Amino acid sequence: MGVPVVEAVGVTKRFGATVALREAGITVEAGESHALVGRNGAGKSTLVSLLTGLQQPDAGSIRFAGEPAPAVGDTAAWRGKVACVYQRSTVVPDLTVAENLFLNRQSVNRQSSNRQGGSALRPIRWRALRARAAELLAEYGVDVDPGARIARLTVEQRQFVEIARALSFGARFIVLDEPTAKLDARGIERLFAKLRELQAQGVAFLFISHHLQEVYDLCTRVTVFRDARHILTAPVAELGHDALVEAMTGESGAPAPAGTVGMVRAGRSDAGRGAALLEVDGLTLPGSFADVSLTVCAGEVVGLAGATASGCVQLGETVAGLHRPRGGRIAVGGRGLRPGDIPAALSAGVGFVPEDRHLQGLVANRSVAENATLTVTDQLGPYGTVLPARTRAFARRMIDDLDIRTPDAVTPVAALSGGNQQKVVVARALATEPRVLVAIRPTNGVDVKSKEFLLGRFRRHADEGHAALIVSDELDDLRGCDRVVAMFHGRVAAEFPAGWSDDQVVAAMEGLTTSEQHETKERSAHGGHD
Amino acid sequence: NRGSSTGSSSAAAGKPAIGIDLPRADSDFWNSYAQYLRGDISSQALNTLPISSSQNDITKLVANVQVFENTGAKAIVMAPQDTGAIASTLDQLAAKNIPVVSVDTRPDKGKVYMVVRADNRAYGTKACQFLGQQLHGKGKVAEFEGDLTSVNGRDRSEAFASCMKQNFPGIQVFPLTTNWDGSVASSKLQTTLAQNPDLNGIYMQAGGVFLQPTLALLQQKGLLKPAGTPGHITIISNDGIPQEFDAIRKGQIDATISQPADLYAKYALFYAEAAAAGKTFQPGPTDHGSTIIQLPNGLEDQLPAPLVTKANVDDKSLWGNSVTG
Amino acid sequence: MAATTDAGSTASGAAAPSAATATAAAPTGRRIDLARYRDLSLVPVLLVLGVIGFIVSPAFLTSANLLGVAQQSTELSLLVLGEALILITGKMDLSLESTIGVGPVVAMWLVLPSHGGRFQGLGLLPTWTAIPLCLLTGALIGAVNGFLILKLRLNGFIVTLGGLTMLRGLQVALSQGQSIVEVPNSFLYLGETSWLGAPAAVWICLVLFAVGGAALAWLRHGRALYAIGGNAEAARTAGIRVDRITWSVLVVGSVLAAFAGVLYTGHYGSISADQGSGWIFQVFAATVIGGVSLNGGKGTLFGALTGVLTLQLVVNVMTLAGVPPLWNQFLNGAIIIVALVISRYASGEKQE
Amino acid sequence: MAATTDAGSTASGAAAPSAATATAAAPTGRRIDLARYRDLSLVPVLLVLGVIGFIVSPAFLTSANLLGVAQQSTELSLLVLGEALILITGKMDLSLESTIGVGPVVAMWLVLPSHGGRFQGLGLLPTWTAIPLCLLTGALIGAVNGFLILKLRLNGFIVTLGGLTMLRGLQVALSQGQSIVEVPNSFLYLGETSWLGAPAAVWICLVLFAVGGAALAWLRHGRALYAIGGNAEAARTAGIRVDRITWSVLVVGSVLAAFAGVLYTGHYGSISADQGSGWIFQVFAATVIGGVSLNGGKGTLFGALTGVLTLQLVVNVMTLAGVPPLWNQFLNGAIIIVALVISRYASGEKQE
Ligand SMILES: Nc1ncnc2c1ncn2[C@@H]1O[C@H](COP(=O)(O)OP(=O)(O)OP(=O)(O)O)[C@@H](O)[C@H]1O
Ligand SMILES: Nc1ncnc2c1ncn2[C@@H]1O[C@H](COP(=O)(O)OP(=O)(O)OP(=O)(O)O)[C@@H](O)[C@H]1O
Ligand SMILES: [Mg+2]
Ligand SMILES: [Mg+2]
Repeated sequence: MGVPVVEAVGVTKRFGATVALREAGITVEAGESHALVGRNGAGKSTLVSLLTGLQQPDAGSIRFAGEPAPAVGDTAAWRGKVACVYQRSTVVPDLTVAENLFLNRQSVNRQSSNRQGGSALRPIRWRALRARAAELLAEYGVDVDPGARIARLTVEQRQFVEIARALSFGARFIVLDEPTAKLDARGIERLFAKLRELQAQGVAFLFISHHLQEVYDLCTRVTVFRDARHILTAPVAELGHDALVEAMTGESGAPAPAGTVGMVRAGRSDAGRGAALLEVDGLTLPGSFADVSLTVCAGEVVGLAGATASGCVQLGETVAGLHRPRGGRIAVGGRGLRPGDIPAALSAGVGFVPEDRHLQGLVANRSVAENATLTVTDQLGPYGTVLPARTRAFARRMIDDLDIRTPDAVTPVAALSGGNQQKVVVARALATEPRVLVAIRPTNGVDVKSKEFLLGRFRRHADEGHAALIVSDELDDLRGCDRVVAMFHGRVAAEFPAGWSDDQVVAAMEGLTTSEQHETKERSAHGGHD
Repeated sequence: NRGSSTGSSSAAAGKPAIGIDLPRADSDFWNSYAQYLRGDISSQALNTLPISSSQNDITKLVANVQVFENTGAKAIVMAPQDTGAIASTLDQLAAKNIPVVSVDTRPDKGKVYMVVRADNRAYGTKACQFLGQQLHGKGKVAEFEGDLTSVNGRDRSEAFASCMKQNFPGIQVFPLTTNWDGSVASSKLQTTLAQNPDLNGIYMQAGGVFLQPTLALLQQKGLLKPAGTPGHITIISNDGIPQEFDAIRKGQIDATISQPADLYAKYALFYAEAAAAGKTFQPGPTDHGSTIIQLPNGLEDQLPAPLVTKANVDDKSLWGNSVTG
Repeated sequence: MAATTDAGSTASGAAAPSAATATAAAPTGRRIDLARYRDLSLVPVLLVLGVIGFIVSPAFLTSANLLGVAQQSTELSLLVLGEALILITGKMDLSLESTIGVGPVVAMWLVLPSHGGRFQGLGLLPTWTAIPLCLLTGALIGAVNGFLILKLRLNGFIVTLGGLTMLRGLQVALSQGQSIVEVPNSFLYLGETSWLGAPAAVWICLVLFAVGGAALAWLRHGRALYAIGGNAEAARTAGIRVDRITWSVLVVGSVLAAFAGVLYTGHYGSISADQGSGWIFQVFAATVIGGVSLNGGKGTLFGALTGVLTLQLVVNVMTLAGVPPLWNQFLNGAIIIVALVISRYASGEKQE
Repeated sequence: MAATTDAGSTASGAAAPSAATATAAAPTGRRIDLARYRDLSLVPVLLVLGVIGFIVSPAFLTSANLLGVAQQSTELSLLVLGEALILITGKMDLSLESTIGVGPVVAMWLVLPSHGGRFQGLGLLPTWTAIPLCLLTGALIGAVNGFLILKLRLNGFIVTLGGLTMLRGLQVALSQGQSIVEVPNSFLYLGETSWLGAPAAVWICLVLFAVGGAALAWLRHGRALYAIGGNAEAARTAGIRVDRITWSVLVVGSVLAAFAGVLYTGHYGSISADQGSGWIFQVFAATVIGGVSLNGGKGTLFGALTGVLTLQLVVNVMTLAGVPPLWNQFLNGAIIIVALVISRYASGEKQE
């Protein structure tokens, strides 16, 4: 195979007391597409920051094509060797799409468009830049005005801008850290098509994802990290799903893989349903959804499926009081909710897991305990006081309950890995013991085991006589639901009782109400392998 | 610069300690005052505590005074630029029998042993009279006021305004507030000149701040004609710093009122010594050509503030002609 | 921003927690997390200043001197208290520096008789209402600031900068630029009296700081300030009434500033027309070197208080040391920078 | 700060394109992105002021008056130019207000003879080096600020606040608190001369703003400022040398301030000891009402320039209108707030 494009040997990285990587290593051969998997906090993103020159390893060495890596800080040299789609957003929100795509190489002309920089004095030709940006975006089927500010784009469009930018450097080695987490099915399809095209040209990838199916679809070899260590590297074909999960978790006889999460719901039937806890009646939010009605009963977990533009996220947010609807009614336990009033929704018993944990879910510099108890500060002491002892006790309970991996309850939540941060947001929502839990993409960025765990937790919450509404476009999230309501373009398109097939739901989400569609194969494969 | 605090030589050891606070370090006038103080302290071998500066901030002044109190001052010389907010401090010092000499400003309330100052109202009136006579009672005059919250500025403005109204109703006055800032004065004068190209006179309440910016502006506008030539703008300034005298000699400005920095320093120390020694004074004329008047809260020695024109600008007795450095 | 702490990490490395095993997390608890003590980072600075003061002059460690420093700190510290609350909530209010002056002036204007004294008021209300009126003026100013910032969504920094100029102008206009000396005794009392051998103002400040600190630490609405300052949107989705609380904080800050005006008036015996002028820089300096972040969500009142004391002690020690007036300001600035450096290394944390 | 969603913004959110449905993307293109025009938001304010000025006095629209306003704006506008660059990069520098004074004083101290004049320099260097020395002093100050902020990771606001005090103190100490009147002619020339009927300083400022604006609009390194201010981490990953560029910007800002000091000296004929004192508020006001964000990454030099002109025109119109001195400051503040409101509604954008 020749020299590997990148080789990290014995790298160690510490953050204070936390060892994020301990003598770990990875080797990516030229032209190979290599998967890196591991549970939340296993050290994947840390490895990425070392491989792309953002941080310096405490020990160990990194070589590109046999040569030592450039000095940290010489970013230009790094960009020539490796491009990266980072897990956290690296766009500048107030600049245009075109400029973000060609940041720091705006004035380079087409012939040498791969390189960094260019003459510092060559003026930028904006029209040409926009044209090039439009071309580049067209390759990914993303239709946005290159002159629009990034801040006005959807999360998914932003992600495509990041992907397009990384891939356009022309590097021979590209790192993608959970690139699919923010994409919907079609987006993933387009991304994979593009990646395969580049792969055919001999570009090597390091691909990180918590969707193991994607690993099987795209990659040839896989490396597993666990507890900051390298566990194994093997050809994908030789490693079955169970073996892979076992390597990640370190638990043999790994139970329920992703596809069988639904098993948790063993033996439920309509007979178990109680009174209607959440009633949505003719709800309308202009521009998002119109005349939506929906009921969730006690003991029930209902899935709300829909693509980005379906309005299902806004529906969930409206129930939680984030938006004031134009018409219609929301009732919890029979009592009408004051529209657009979050505290009212909260006190009526609505718990809410917001879509974007960084933006809406977490106060990054405050402790895990404080974040987890943010919604229940009225229960932590008499007369409006918040007693530290009770806060800590409460937080410890949530930490145990949700299996949050954190050094301790007073650690700032920013120091947790992405998946564990997500669990803190879930903890915050469950803390109020809500009668109705509204969770938007609750397993965003969470590893397989934790995903299973969280979904099981929602089920348990319902079993305790509450109701849960899970808004998601990931079939894995919906598999455990008693019912799935699919939305398309702001309307309820269909409703499926338990036992639905992937094809049906995907078709409904894409606005195809007939179920004989074949083109949806890809999506269903993505969701429900095994 | 050092050495301000080293007046306490062996000769000074037995003398009562005097605490001195300077109101600010960034103005020409007060720096001259500080220089005279230092000169007098060393020539008379006085015992002074380290000299402090309150940077035009009354709270710093009070803090500094408190330090004087705690380090054994027998008399205090200060120049409170805020004449109201010093009241309770004066009461406090009076309770401890520490006499206070206030330089340049007259505290509104609270006991003072002696106020050493020239009469700021007289400045305004003198300036008004000078301009009125030069302009023969008609024309347009711009007036650079200081900060509206400064007593001295206010006294000058009020006296100037009432004198103008009474004696020279034919003169139109444009009062311009400047916060004692030369660039603000310059820009407002520029605007006033655009509106009234026929401006005849300027009264600036502080030469140290306004002189150079004004001259620079007039120069640029071609309006800096020597006194006596047609189109000359009659200018009277206030302070008596050497630069003003130079300008008078060159005919750029016509007059200034010499605010006697040397006498301020000399008599501030004189009265502080006398106070520490327990002497008392009575209202009435003094031996140095001034008058002591009775105030509700103490005495005030009103030092003479001569009008300086081309005629007497070379008078050696004017402090502006003898300033060192 | 990234809180990298490296001291001792090697030693603890072996026992370091693994992300996958919860029990392994324990060692972190034992290590001293310096970042948590950023509120104490000025304590070494204060100690250094104390030692210098002691060396420089025997008068430094007398109770008269130290109580003097404490009393001189009172008015500034109330502004700092208000500003710290506002900054923690993620806002800014520059107009506090004018509120300290305009509050008392408005009160006097309403209660003092329209003839007789040098200052002519309206004489609308009885004299005893002076303090309530002053506080009310403060509340009104805070409410207007809140309206402009929260309802009209104007930039807080600039709105309150405009407010600063306008209110100072209002004060000059109402008082005609003069100090108001004939202030009713009720208004002077708090600022000039002593309780138990220390100025009443010092006690009052201590109580207010303690109350504020306790509220931030143990009250629901107090804790909400950190959440709002840290991430307002996350606070909102957690059911915190962000706008309402922010508005209250702005009002409280202005009321504190107006109250500082009451103490100031009693302390210095009159209401001067430029009362508080130029203080806002000091307020920010004290608050920020005390560990409160300009970006919101961080800091404590205790830290802010050490900030005030640091600034005041610097002035006190410099006066005692007899620094030549010409070098006074230079040293003052230099010491602030040195204090920053000490506190940065004492807390081990980068300041953002 | 808080991105509160109401019905209106949701509507646009939902109408926003989804990548999945290509056709839905169109609306973004068609809707007018008002935020792009925030730099023009003061233009209506300037027009209103112009009309008022025209009504108030016939002298307003004379070239003498307008050129006067332009000239009075020069020094402030250079500070604003520097501060705008620094703010766009996401930093702050308060010490510019002292640099404008200390730069010239240091230069004079080095070139003026040690005896003869009232001000005693060292006379180390020939007179013609005065301007280069002044600029060099500025560069040095910027470099030190950069060191403290970028290497020691101190908080920029407070470091430069300390720097402001220290440098002002240095100026007072070096100049012994006096104005320096005997300034070499080479140093005065630029500030006092006229080219083509307008003050040279006005031309110089226009050129500098044009050069700066062009660099920000069309040069890679200029665009890097927006990237750094908007998201420093993203800029770093894009290969921009964040620290190096930020440092350069701090140096450029201070050099501009020192150069403003040269113009100031020529304009006002001497170096006064409190040159520039208190200007930093004006600098921030002008920059921010001109549309530059205090949080970095937003704004243009053109906007900042309109900010300066607005502030200066307000003073000009008030002087022409003969506003009573007592109400001057009040009106000034009130007008700033009104201008903010107008520009907020003209740009249609919330100010954060
Ligand atoms: N800057 C940092 N400071 C402190 N701890 C950190 C830092 N960065 C990472 N860590 C810690 O290092 C460990 C590894 O984190 P990393 O982000 O690499 O995990 P990951 O494998 O990418 O997880 P995820 O799947 O959730 O994204 C975690 O325990 C995390 O808390
Ligand atoms: N200020 C910080 N202090 C400690 N650790 C940090 C800090 N900032 C980032 N990290 C670490 O960097 C890693 C990556 O951060 P990031 O926020 O991208 O988490 P993420 O999962 O994994 O985010 P997302 O999946 O939502 O994009 C995390 O493991 C986190 O622990
Ligand atoms: Mg990660
Ligand atoms: Mg993650």
